[in-house]
Amino acid sequence: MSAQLAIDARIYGEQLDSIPHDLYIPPDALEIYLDAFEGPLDLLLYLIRKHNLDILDIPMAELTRQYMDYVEKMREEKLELAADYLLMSAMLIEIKSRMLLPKPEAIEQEEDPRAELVRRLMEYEAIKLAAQRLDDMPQLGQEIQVAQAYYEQISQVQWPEVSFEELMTAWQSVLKRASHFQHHKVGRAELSVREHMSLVLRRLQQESLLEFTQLFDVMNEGLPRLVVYFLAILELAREGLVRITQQEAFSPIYLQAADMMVTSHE
Amino acid sequence: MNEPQTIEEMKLVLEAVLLTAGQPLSLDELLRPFAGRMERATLRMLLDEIKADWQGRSMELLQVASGWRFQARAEFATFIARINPERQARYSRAALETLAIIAYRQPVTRGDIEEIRGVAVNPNIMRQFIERNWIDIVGQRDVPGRPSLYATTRTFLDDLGLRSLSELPPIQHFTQQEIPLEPTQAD
Amino acid sequence: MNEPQTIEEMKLVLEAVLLTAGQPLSLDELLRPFAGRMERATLRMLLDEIKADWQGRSMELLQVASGWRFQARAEFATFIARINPERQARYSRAALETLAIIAYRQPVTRGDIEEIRGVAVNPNIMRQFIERNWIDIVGQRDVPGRPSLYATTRTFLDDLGLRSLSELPPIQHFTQQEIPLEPTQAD
Repeated sequence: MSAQLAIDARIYGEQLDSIPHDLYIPPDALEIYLDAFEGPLDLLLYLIRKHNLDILDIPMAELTRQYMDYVEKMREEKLELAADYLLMSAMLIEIKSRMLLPKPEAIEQEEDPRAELVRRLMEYEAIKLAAQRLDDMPQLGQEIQVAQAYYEQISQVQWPEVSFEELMTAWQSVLKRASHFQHHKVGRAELSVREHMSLVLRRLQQESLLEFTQLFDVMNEGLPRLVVYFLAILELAREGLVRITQQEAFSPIYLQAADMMVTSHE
Repeated sequence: MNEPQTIEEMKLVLEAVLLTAGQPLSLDELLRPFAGRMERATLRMLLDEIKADWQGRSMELLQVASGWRFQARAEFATFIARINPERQARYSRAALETLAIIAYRQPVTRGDIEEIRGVAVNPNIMRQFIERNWIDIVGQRDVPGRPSLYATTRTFLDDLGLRSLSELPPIQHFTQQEIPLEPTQAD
Repeated sequence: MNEPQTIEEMKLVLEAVLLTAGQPLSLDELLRPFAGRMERATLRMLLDEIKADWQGRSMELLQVASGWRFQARAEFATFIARINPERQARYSRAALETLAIIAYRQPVTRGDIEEIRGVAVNPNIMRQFIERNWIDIVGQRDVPGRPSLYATTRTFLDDLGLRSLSELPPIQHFTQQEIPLEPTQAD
């Protein structure tokens, strides 16, 4: 390819004999030159802007002729690139031919054949400028940096919800399956006893030896509760969970968790 | 720390949450740390106070499309950029034009984009914006072939630091205002 | 902003850089924003000053193995964690039954639970209730092997909104109902 491309084009009488310098593209690189355009509309816009043509009053013949030269070069060099451009040539020629036709009186009101092209060029130019504006805007990861300081991730365990209805249902299904439960009386009172069994055991874990009377807060607890405590102690003794000891008659009675005996006494 | 009691403590909690988030937090999300003990109105007030407290400091509290976030003031961007010199490449012109068409003319089909740009749309361009979650498909146009309609997402706005599409720079026609087309004589 | 001149401006740059980094920054990295115009000694001094400035605030500047980073004070971790709560699971039937047995029959050993349910107790089930502080060990039964005795805790009652175990739904209607003594043999 010659170092200087002969482009036989005239716009407003000005000879355009080489690839425009303002693109900073080597003149022998037509392919790259054409790649610099985003398509036929971009090229048309370039030609119009470059030669300061009024977009609303495009001299169709000149524009079409010059455009066709570019397309011709494309056909020689890089055919697959030319499809979109060829389509545009067809459109330009159509517009031009419609403008050449004499207008009968009847269709005086017909729209200027260039109108559609002008509309598209204006829309494309608007988008082209909008694209530049978008590119100029600060972007996350480039001009915008978001605070992302470190923090200790504690696994916030979300425990499942349990309602006591669910618990009761579970208990009932256990009971249904376990026939040996017939021996047990399960009800309000007994539950309370079992709760107090746990309470007594908890205290015995902390204070290995507890005097019997220490378990009963006579001042603050009502009689029913005292009774339940007593029942709990009896039940614990019966189940072998506590040892009740007394050195001699009327001496203090001591309670000890059965499992603590070994460690505390030996 | 127990549940925050004073305004000061609540502001510290919000600051901690926002400075560690790495993304915008909605009002609903910002209420969560207070486990139901804060009104939306109080939250808004506190956010405004924090915003004011940070005036002239290194970060600013900003409201974008999907919520509130702390971001470095624009004037520090160049210094932050020096930490990691290799930066994300900017988009090609074709990509930017495609994005501009979707942003300003949404919802649009690929056909619409091709019509405006006058060339076929490179599927890779669409894919890269979808992967970045900047655009997505919001429906199909009810014409033969039922082409997908594309629109920009909330993330797109967030990433440009915008609250809504109306904050995009206005689209301008550089060409002179409407001039009635005079039929010129054939040349 | 031009290159930072004052100590204050330099500290703002460092703050912006550190709060947006997302990872610890070494001294070398922290020098980069100043493009060769800062001494290491100055940098260290500024970092110490920033550290002091943030005393008692939401974040703390900390030196870790690979450098310096801002991190939320430990006391805010719970509030930050509430932003993204994990989805609540449900307890399995086995877990609920185990819990029910402990609640209604306490104090019980694992052996008791296994005997009642007729299947082995999954240790994970016990562990999750212990971690939740719903059950604990209140003693050992004085039999060979000295098995632990489990009981429900005060937290369990609190979490179920009960004042005492006697407020658990009674199931008298079940106990009064006669359960056939002999297992009905296959006909």
